[in-house]
Amino acid sequence: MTPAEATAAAAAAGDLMILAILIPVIGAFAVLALGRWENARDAASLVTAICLFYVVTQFYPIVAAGGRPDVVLLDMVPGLPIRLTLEPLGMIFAGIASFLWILTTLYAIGYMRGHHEENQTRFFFFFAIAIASAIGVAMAGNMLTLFVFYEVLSVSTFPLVAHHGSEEAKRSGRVYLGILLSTSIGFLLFGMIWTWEIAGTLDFVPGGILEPEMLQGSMTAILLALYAFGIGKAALMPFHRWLPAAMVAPTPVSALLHAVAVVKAGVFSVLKVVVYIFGIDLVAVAQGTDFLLYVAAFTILAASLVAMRQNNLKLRLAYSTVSQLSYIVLGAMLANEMAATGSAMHIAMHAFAKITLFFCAGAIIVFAHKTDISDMKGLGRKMPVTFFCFFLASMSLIGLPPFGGMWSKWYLSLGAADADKMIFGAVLMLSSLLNIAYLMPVVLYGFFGKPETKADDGHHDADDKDGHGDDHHHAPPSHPLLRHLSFGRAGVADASVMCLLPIVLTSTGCILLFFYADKLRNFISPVFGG
Amino acid sequence: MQGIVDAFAPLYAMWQSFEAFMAGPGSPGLLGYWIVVVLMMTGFYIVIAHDNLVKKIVGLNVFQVSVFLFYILMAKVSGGTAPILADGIEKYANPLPHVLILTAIVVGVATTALGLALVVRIRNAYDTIEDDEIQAVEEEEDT
Amino acid sequence: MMHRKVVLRVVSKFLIPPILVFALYVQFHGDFGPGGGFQAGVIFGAAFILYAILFGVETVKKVLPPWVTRLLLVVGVLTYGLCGVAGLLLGGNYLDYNVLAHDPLHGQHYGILIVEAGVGITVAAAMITIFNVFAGQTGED
Amino acid sequence: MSAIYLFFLSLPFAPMLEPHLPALQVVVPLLAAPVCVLLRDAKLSWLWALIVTWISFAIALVLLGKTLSTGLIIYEMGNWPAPWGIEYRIDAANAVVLVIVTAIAAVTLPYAKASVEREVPRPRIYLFYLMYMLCMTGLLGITTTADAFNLFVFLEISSLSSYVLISLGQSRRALTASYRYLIMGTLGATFYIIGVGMMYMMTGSLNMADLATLLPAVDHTRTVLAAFAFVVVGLGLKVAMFPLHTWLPNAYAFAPSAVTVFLASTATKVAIYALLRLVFTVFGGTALFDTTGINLMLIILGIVGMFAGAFVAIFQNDVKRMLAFSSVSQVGYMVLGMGMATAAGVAGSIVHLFNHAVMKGVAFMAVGAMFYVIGSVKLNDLAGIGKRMPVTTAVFLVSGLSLIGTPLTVGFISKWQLVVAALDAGWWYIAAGILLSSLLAIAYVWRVVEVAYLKAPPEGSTGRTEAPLSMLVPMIVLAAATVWYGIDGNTTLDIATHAANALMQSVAGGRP
Amino acid sequence: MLIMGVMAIAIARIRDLFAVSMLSGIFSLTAAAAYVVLDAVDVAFTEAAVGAGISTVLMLGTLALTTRQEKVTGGKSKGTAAFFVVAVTGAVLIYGTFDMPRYGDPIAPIHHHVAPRYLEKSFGEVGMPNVVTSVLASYRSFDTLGEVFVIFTAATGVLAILGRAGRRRREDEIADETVTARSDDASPDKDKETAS
Repeated sequence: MTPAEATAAAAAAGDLMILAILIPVIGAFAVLALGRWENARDAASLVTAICLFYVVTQFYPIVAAGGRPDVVLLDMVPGLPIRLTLEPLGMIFAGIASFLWILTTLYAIGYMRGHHEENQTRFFFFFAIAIASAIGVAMAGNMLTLFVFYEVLSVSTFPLVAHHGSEEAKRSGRVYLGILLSTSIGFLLFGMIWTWEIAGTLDFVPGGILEPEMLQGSMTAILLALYAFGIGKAALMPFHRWLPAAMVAPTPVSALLHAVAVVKAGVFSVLKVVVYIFGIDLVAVAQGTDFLLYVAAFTILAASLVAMRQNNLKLRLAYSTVSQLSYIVLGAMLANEMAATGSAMHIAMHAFAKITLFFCAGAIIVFAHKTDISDMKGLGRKMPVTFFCFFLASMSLIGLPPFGGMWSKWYLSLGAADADKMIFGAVLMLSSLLNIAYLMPVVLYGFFGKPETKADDGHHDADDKDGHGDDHHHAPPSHPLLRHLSFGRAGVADASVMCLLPIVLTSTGCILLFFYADKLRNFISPVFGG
Repeated sequence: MQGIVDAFAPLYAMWQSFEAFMAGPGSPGLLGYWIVVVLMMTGFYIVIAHDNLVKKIVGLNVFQVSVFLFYILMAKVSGGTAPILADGIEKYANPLPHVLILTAIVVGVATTALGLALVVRIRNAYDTIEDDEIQAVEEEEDT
Repeated sequence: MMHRKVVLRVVSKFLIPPILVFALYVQFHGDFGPGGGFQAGVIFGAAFILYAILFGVETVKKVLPPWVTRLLLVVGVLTYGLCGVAGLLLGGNYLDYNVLAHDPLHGQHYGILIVEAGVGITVAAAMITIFNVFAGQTGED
Repeated sequence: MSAIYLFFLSLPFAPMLEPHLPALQVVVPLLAAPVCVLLRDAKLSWLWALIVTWISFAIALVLLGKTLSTGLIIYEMGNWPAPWGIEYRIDAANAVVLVIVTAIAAVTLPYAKASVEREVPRPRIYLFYLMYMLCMTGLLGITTTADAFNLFVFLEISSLSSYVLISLGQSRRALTASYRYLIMGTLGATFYIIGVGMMYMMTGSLNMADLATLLPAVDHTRTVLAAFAFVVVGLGLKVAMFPLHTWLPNAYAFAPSAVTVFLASTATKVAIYALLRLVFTVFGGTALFDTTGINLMLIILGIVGMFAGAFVAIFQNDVKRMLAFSSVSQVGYMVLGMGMATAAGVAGSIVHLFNHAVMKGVAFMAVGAMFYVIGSVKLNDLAGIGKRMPVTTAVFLVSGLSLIGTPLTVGFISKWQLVVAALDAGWWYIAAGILLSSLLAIAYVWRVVEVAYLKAPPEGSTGRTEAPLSMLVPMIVLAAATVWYGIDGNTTLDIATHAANALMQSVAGGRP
Repeated sequence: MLIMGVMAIAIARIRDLFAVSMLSGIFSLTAAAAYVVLDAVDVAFTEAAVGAGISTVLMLGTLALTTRQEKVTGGKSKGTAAFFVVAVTGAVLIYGTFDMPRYGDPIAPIHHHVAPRYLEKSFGEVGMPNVVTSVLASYRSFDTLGEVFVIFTAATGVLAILGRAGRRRREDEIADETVTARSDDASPDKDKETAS
């Protein structure tokens, strides 16, 4: 596609963006309407996910050729419309979110049924709304629009987090929403209105809308801090507490939302702000912004250390996410082309790796009823596929070839070198070591640990004895289809196909990303290079 | 109507001497207002300091009547008469405050009537018309 | 039950008609001297209240049943209001009396007369209503 | 039916009546109200009130359209020219308030029918609607009049009728709440007339526009200063401005549901408008602004009210009371916007006037519906209400989010405008204060949400029991407005800016 | 006026509510006298009829229904706080008086802006010798309309609050209110609750 054609196509694609956001919304209501018929409802979810992904792929050639689909809806406040624009960063985010949604839906159907969750209709309803808002964040054409969808995302995920309705879920839900809303209203909105006050616009403009002469003294640093902390979804310390808290949610939520959609919406927003509101040049030269780098670096290391101490697998992964998100923030704050490219790539790399890890964690919960790592000794032999995929994803996260994670770390390190701040390169190295330290034990336990038959795992010993997770009283897959497809026969008792298929696909994705990283880089380079 | 006015003649004489004092040299000419302020504040004090619901309303009345007095005071013109046009009279009091106060008096009595009606109902519901006792009962209800 | 107040009752029987007359005088004399609808209404109402105090509320209610006072209440208010509407329909602004008659002065006169009548009726009815309600509360303690 | 027939019959007269709309706005409901006494029937008087309020609403809309296109409308009562007679002046500012009042009144009435039948003894229902109409008329009168004393008269009509309305609540505490409101309200009104008296004393006029031109000449006098203080305190009582808000929580908590909806959405709003009108239009041209530091005072009171109200709301167990305290907090925003004394700030105040009327209306309607169905609005009794009354609870959630100020709801638009105004004026800490106080709103709204959705319904509750449709539809309409004007804030902000400019015309030195 | 001052303080001090009511009536009467000497005959007339008459009757009626004696309470702190509020308010008022036109001063602004027209032209424009009536019923008749509605509101309001409907004698009321047959959905229990 030539640039001219792309421009023409982009003009035509404006309305398609509205459709892209509407599809999941419509899907959500279809789910609600079909709530009484389980199969139809779940099918609706799946169909919606596929439709959405199809629509999103339609944008790829346009954006790749330099087209920027743009549509302006009504003014929300005078001079500030709801506006959708799609550029490469958003394209990546939207693509990842919509693609992984398909897999997650598949996985969620298996998981929710396998786990006998209540209120499944509500679950799928809000899930779809959350995706709609994630797509909205991806396609936001100005800061206001981004903020709107960001908030909808926060609110719509609350019912998912507090899904179980237990005391713990309620407490976590409180922490979750409390932090996310507080930071976004207290800081992000404030920074945003301030920016509007200074610049008179909130559109995302390549090169940024804030000019150095508009900001005196430490204004840049203050504003940037308002954004960085205000976007609580980026989980910079000390506003990271919501992410571990969100782990009480059913695992598909943790997988897609708290490894991909929600958290990525956070770092994506940070990246967008740095690139399109400030402009990386401004951030690079501004005084006083360094401390944010240190905050990010501290978060990377501290969260990794905390992760090592977690025995609960999902919590460990959550802290790992906190740490990984700060890579992206760090890259954005380093403010040069290499680092920013690394950040953008890490959004994709981490998404695939982390969702795999969560899928695996979920599969272990459903089919082996294990949440604690110390209980997983020898489980790898029972669930080989799951644990193998876990291993692959871990490698990607650590940053070893031939996995996608390698490239993002590579660019981030280059960026640190470019910025003459090698200390952050060192931080990245150190954190990779920590990654190994907290991820590898799981794999090692799984494959080489000796299963403890009795001892410390109280009410779960029945599982270990008969070894048939899916035959156990509180976990038989209710659906006949699942029962047929699961390998509940011999010593191998891996998860059902419904769960395994997504796991395998995402972990394959981690590998593919290694080989197609260049394409990704070319795709986003216009954002930073010009 | 002159009859009524005449009935107040002794008072009127008193008033004239008082007026002479207020308007006289060395007097700020504001004494009337000051007295009114004291009256108002007495009424106001009754309203906020007393617990008895009827007394509050009496206080409100005193407060309002004093405010009316304030308006009427300002309408007065030395040497004028009531604003009923008659030949040969040049100076009249300002009629507007009178009109306003007529309205305000009505409002006052309306408020009093409603307030008292509420007091009767409160008495039936709580068996007391002392505010502090009612509050004590309500606090108990709250906890 | 009020045997011992014979004097009072007799005196008041003589007093009440003059009070009513006086009320009417005040009502229509308001243009020239002090007085007007409001004062007249109060006096009118007072006459009935006096009557009620001495002869009991029920007796008054026989003369003036509650529905009559209620009706008067509304009639009074509407007299005033609709007089304004009349001005409006006759081409003036709301409450413009000049248009009520060919001569503006006459118009004003009519207007004020009607309006004062409205005030008088309302006030008298209101006073009687309020008193009746209060007086009808007996026997609570 | 006959009313509809009459309506069509009167259509040919419409052009003739058109110049009289400002008067009709008040006169129609005023004269229609007593008719209820003649009807003496619950259903008929409801129907009558419904027709009248909708006609008023239509008039208000026409007036708003006219003022936006042609500007100021002046109407002289009895054809007496301004300082001598009483004058109605309608500009964008009061047209907006008229629309708010009549719209809320019109939407609340269908809702009121069922709830009033349950909460008010039947023989008194016709009086209820009588009072309702009188209250609305009083508010409309306050809004339209351009005469300082006439304002007092209508203030009293609305106050007296609202005392009665509140006292009709079921609980005996409605009586004491009403009584306390009566005492405070009368004190406020008396303070107000003391202030007006002083102004009159110094200028010889009662007409607001006239006062505005005359006051600057005497603005150095101590009398005018005292007058200013009394007017602000007097109206501040009606506004429920912190710390003069003590009457409000109980009055709202114990009044019949429909009354709470109506009063919460309109009464304080109209008082705010009156305060705006006097502070800016009447005193705007004087030097008092700078010498008294009134704006700083308002800002401080606004902020304190914002936080104190929200903070106390968190600890309430009765949802109605919680929302009442939230009203105190929200009034703080409006006072704050006023205190900024800039066009943007006042626009923020006015837009919040509208927005808060809508969202609080929704909230109280939802709570009223819960009360209708389960007979209590104590937090403990609302367990699992999200399952039992899904629509009502969803509607409550919308208004709750709006109270917090999340985007896509009207609360966000208000907050946006106020923060922009604060930053415009260079007060970033005020902007921060506004945002921080909305965090407190999260706390109290979420207490309800958790109970409603995450607690199991009590044993023996019977499945779904929604409120009747007549209550649901108005609720949903207002909730839709909450969302619609949250997305399209342009319309409301635009009108609010017009209104603010109209109010600020006489403000000294053409403040920005 | 000094008499009024004494009476006001007496009202504040005396605990017998009957005496207080009577005093407040006399207070109004004295105020009426003051209005007469201040040339406000209309107002005096009204105040005498209303303040001294109707209000007192209502107060006594209320007392008959409630209690005659005010309880002696030790609310010292409340008194102090109230005194403080009152003192501040009074101080503001007194402060405000200093720039007021002198009592009876014919050149005060109020006598020169709006009022002259009433006095000079009302006879030609309205045709009434009593200017107060002219202003009341014509120039500012809208105020008076409002006033009439205030009293109307009060009367109907008292009906709503105290009216027989829903009270102990509700049954008789229902008997003569044939139009408003009770519907079934309003539970009688709730009505009783309101009444008690």
